[in-house]
Amino acid sequence: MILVWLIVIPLAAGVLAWVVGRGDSVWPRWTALAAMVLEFVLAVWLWVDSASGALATTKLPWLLHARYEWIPELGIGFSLAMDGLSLVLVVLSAFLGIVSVVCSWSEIEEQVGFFHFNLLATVAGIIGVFLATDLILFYFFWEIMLVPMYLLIRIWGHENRAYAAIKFFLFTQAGALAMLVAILALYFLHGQQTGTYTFDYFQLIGTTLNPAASMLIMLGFFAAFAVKLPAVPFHTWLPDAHTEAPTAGSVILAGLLLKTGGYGLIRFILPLFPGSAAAFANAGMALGVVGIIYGAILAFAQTDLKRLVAYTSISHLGFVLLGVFSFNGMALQGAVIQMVCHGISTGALFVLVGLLQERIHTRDLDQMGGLWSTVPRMGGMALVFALASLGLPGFGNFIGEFLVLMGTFHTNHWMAAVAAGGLVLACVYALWMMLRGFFGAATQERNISDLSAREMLVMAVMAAAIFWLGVFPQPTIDVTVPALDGVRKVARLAGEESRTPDVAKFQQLKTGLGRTTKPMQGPGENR
Amino acid sequence: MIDLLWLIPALPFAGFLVLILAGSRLPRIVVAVLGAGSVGFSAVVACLIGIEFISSPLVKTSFTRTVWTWMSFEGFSPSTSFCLDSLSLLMVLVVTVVGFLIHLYSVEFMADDDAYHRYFAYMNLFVTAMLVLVLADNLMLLYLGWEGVGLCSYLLIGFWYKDPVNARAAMKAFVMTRIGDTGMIVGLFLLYNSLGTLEIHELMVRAVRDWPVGSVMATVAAALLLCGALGKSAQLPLQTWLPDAMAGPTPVSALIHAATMVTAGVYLIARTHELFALAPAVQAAVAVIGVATLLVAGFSALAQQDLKRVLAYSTISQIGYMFLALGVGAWSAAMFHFAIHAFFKSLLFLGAGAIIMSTHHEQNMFRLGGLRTQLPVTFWTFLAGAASLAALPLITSGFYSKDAILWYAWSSEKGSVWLWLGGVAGALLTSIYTFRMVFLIFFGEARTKVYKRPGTAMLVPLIVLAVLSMVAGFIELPHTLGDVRLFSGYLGAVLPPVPIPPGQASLEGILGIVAAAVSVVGICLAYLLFLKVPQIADRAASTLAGRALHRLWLEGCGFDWLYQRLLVFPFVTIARINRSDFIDFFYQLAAFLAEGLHQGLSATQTGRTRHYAVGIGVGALIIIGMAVWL
Amino acid sequence: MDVVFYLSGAVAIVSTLMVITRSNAVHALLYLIVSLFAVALIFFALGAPFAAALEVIIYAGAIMVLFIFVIMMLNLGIQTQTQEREWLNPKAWIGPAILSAALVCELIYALTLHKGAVFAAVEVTPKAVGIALFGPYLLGVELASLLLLAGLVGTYHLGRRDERSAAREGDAP
Amino acid sequence: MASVPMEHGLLLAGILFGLGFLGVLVRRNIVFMLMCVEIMLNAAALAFVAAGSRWAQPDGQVMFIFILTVAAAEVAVGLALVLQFYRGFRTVDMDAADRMRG
Repeated sequence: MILVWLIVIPLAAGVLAWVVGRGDSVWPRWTALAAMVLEFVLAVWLWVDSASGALATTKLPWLLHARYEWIPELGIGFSLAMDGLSLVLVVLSAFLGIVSVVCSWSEIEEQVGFFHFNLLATVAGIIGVFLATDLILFYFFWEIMLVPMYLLIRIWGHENRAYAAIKFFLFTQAGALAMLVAILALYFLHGQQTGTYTFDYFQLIGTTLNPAASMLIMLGFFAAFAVKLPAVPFHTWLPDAHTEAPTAGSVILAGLLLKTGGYGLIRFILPLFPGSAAAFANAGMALGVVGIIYGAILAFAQTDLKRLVAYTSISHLGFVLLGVFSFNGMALQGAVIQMVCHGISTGALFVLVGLLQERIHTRDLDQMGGLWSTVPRMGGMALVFALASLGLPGFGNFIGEFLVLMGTFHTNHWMAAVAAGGLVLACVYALWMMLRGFFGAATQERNISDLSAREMLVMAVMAAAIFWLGVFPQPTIDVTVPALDGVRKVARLAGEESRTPDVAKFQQLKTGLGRTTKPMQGPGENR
Repeated sequence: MIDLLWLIPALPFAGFLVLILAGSRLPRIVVAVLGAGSVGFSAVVACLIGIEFISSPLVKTSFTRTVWTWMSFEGFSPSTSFCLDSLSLLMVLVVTVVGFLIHLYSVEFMADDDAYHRYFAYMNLFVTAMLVLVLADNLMLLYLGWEGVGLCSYLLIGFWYKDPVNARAAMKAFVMTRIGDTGMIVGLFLLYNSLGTLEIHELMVRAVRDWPVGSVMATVAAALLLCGALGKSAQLPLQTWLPDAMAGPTPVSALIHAATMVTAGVYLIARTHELFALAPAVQAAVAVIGVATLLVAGFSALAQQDLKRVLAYSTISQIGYMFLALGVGAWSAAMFHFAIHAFFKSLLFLGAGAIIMSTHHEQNMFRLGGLRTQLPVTFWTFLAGAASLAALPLITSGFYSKDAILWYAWSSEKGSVWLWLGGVAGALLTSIYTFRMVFLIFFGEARTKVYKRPGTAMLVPLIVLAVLSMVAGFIELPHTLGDVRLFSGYLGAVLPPVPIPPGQASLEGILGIVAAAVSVVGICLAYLLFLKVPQIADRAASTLAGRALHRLWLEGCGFDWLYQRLLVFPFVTIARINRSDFIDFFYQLAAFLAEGLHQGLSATQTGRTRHYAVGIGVGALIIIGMAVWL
Repeated sequence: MDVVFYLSGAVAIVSTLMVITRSNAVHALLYLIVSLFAVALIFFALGAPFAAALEVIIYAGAIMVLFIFVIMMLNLGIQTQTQEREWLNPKAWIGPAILSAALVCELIYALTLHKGAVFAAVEVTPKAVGIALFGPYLLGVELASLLLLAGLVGTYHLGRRDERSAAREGDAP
Repeated sequence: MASVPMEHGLLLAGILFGLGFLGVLVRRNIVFMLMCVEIMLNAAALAFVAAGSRWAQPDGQVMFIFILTVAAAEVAVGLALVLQFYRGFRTVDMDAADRMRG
């Protein structure tokens, strides 16, 4: 039941904010903030509970499971479940939800109620995506988060918002439709084989597909996730959408919406189609590496600060793609940590850009320069998150990138070596951003205020979070290990299956996904 | 006491936290006390621990203390553990003691700066990171410190950020070292993937057990680690960032870009010397790179006009000597030179800082001169440092450390005459450019006014370091001069002695004399060329070849020029051209086609009923035609 | 009776041609009535007297009267006729003529594919038609009545002058 | 009763239809266009009757009656539209009503 609450709280609060927001702009903010804090407390409480083992169910690694009938005639259920992976991402969602409400406190002044409705509806949709274990429900939430996001960009965005919003919508929708077709194909193939037509994730995991069909269906899913992630060459919606979105929109977009792509890869592609995913692994990894390098080069070339940050997202999420398709436990773990850390670090950078734009009314790097002397606290915070984003050890991003690369190196030396080149490029763009924006002589006399206490609090909390993830990543690792374990088991076996077709054992393992909690052997012993 | 090992890096870190969070609200004196005091305390703790460690049986092995486990899963569990052995103790002592002296110096040097607290915060963070680097017991933690010192170097080079040149120099330094670091991190992946651990001691044991000498894996792994070392230690081909790094405050150059951080590469190779011993090809490369670097940097130093740039090239060159020593397997000689170099080079930088401060930021040597009488303490201490750098025989530490390296370059199994010749040529260059500097600054006629004289806080570190540069060398003397082996004996537990083929021992005396002679000759040449009859030098420099050579050396042998054209320019150009992302072009094309189709189709919507009727008619024509003929 | 068929067929074609070429609406309407009469005759010749009667009464009678009313209400003057002549220049004819000709040729070709057998038309009495109408086609009849009702309401609604257009008309000279 | 091939009846219907169609295409006067539509409807009705008489079945005439109904309704509504059109545009030129142009 608590899972339902996790979705209902933001949604209900959003409606409430809309209602109280008619002609009033203070109450919606407080309503939204209260809801997000409640959500966050709830999620953290679940985390603490899971760490103490209070949530241990018979169906490990699933911590919670809720299933209600929805459309039984078609085998569609309102089925939610939470494991460590979802838990971490839900906590992140609530955290960034709070951040985005706070950071739009003074930025948004029109239609405040409706704005918060859209914001909270997006968050609700995202949390739904992280929890849904029925494919139609998953698709449902996938679409739910799309429309309010579209409105956020369309109504409260910057100069070129109409273009960006429609581009975002078209790209995402195209991917989502491919996924819908794939879901239906999977549904019918499963139904033909077993006689039970269902969209239930746990039942569909056991489907045996012939390689060609499996590959096609997997590509359908992959299309949706690759667009969302975004993988090069499906990334071009992202810079536009990020640049034009309001700050809160960018935070949600970068921090959470992109994570649904990575989450989908781990939750659906690997367990449902391990064989095809293994066959696709090299292509997937190559896409990841290309994304890392290409995103970084483009980030360097930008003159619009927000666009620069947007391209860094492409580079960072290349690591996620690489980690997922390298079929290695360490890399998979790294991908999850990278997702969380990217959410925080890039979210923080977007908040900073937003605050800067509020003050100097431009995002153009050519018109900045020398800002450090004017706004030293802002410069310091920008430096912290620039360093986090270039993967400096001590920050969470380093752990993510390090694990991804280390795991990938085990699978494919060259991919890892080339991807490591992305670290140099990350350094180039991050420092370039600092150089152009904050160092040097002030280009013009500006009379602007430094970060206020409210803004400083947000930034400090985010900095603390990213630092905590870099120095004590163990709690995050512990909670996600059991969840990823099952995925790894299936994934590794699929890699071997291509040589020795031990289908029976494979099937047995697949259906028992996640019931194993035995730690995997390290790549060192696996030589 | 030794259980408080974690306190050594923790103290400066605490200083950093307090200063960065609350520094702007603290009075300057508190900032100074906190900044210098935290490092001073750390130095005291380090000395106490050092005494206890050396007097205990642990000195033959090592002492490890885990603070917390960084992360742990799938058997990969790098922890935040500090490991103390004789090598890391040496580094810790040098870092904290020299670090403290430089902090003390900075209290006065930076007194007028607006961002006083920021300076000390960065400096404390640097000391922390450097200590983590040297104390780390696994390569991942070492990498943390490694990047941490790089970060502080970046922050401090760009400390006076208002000048974009400084900020660019900072970025250049970070990016260039990062290139090396990326090679190193791939090396870490390779090591973990093949040997299953990153814990340094265990790693070396497994490497020796699993890999035969000269095996491909060992070679590749060593080469990758070498990449990191080259970047950090500013060796060929990644040396060009260091001269530009002089944009930072002078004490920063002394601490980071002379004494400690740039020698991290030397430390890394010494730390993993077993691995390098397994890869003779890479080790040979280390020696060759060392020689090449020391020559290139030596020539470049000859032509510089900026005082600090001479010192920067000299640092590169001296680290080249350390690499040469590492390359021939003389591990402890390298570390010996590192320690002595830390003393005399930081002394020289601090002296330079004193000169620069006294003359209102005049760094051009040709506009200085005759300062001997005006700044006597600075002169004598600077002279001590210069003598040590030029390896003035018998009385300076620099002579003993450099002599040891030259001797091993000849006599070691891995050494050769060519390496020795290169080293000797470098020694000649060193003493020429060093005393060129001395003569130009302190002798001749006075060309600038002295505005203020350094105070106690600046002079004390100068004197202490001058004493150290003179006497520290006597703990390790060659056979011919007393045969003291305190230093190499102390490091013997970690770093094995150099295997010397029989029959070479008799040469040691002769080679020592040659080295000494070269040094003296260099000083005399400098006297002749730059003080007595500068016309010779001028005339040589004004010939066509002379001008070209001068230009080449002034530009650091053209590496910057080359990189600018070969790497930076193409990268920036490609990035700029592709700013609007050519992939988006394809989507734009699709959108454009859809738009065109839309335009075309909507043009058929004329709004005229008769035209629609034509459409119906044509449609009927076609459909009936299909029904009839198909 | 064959002669009647072909003769009235020819009359129908000619008078229809006149309809589409006249510039005066009343003339055209009269030719249309002629054409409808001719078609009524053809119906009669084909043995469908009931249809022929309806053609004359409803088409040529009722519907054409509606046209006349409208033409009278519009009260188009002489300039309309000159304008009609301008519009009917040969250039305007070419395209439509080719298209229509192609369509007709195609129809003719399709119809001549099978050599139709000659048959004697048998009269289908109004009684038979009535039985069919209120037998199997009852639903159609009901629908037709609905359609007429809808037409009635629609016409009433459309034909009403609302205030705005009345005002505009009042302003016009 | 006449004894002609059904095809001749249909042929006549086709020609009339084509003429009506030609009229719709050529005329710009909305009243003429309506007349031509009537011609086309009538031609269709003729085709039904011709076919019905070929097999001596009443269905052709039934369809004729339906077409008649449709034509009556269409003319009533259409002429009302003509009046409105004329009020709105002060012309009977159908091409004036091109506000739906794309």
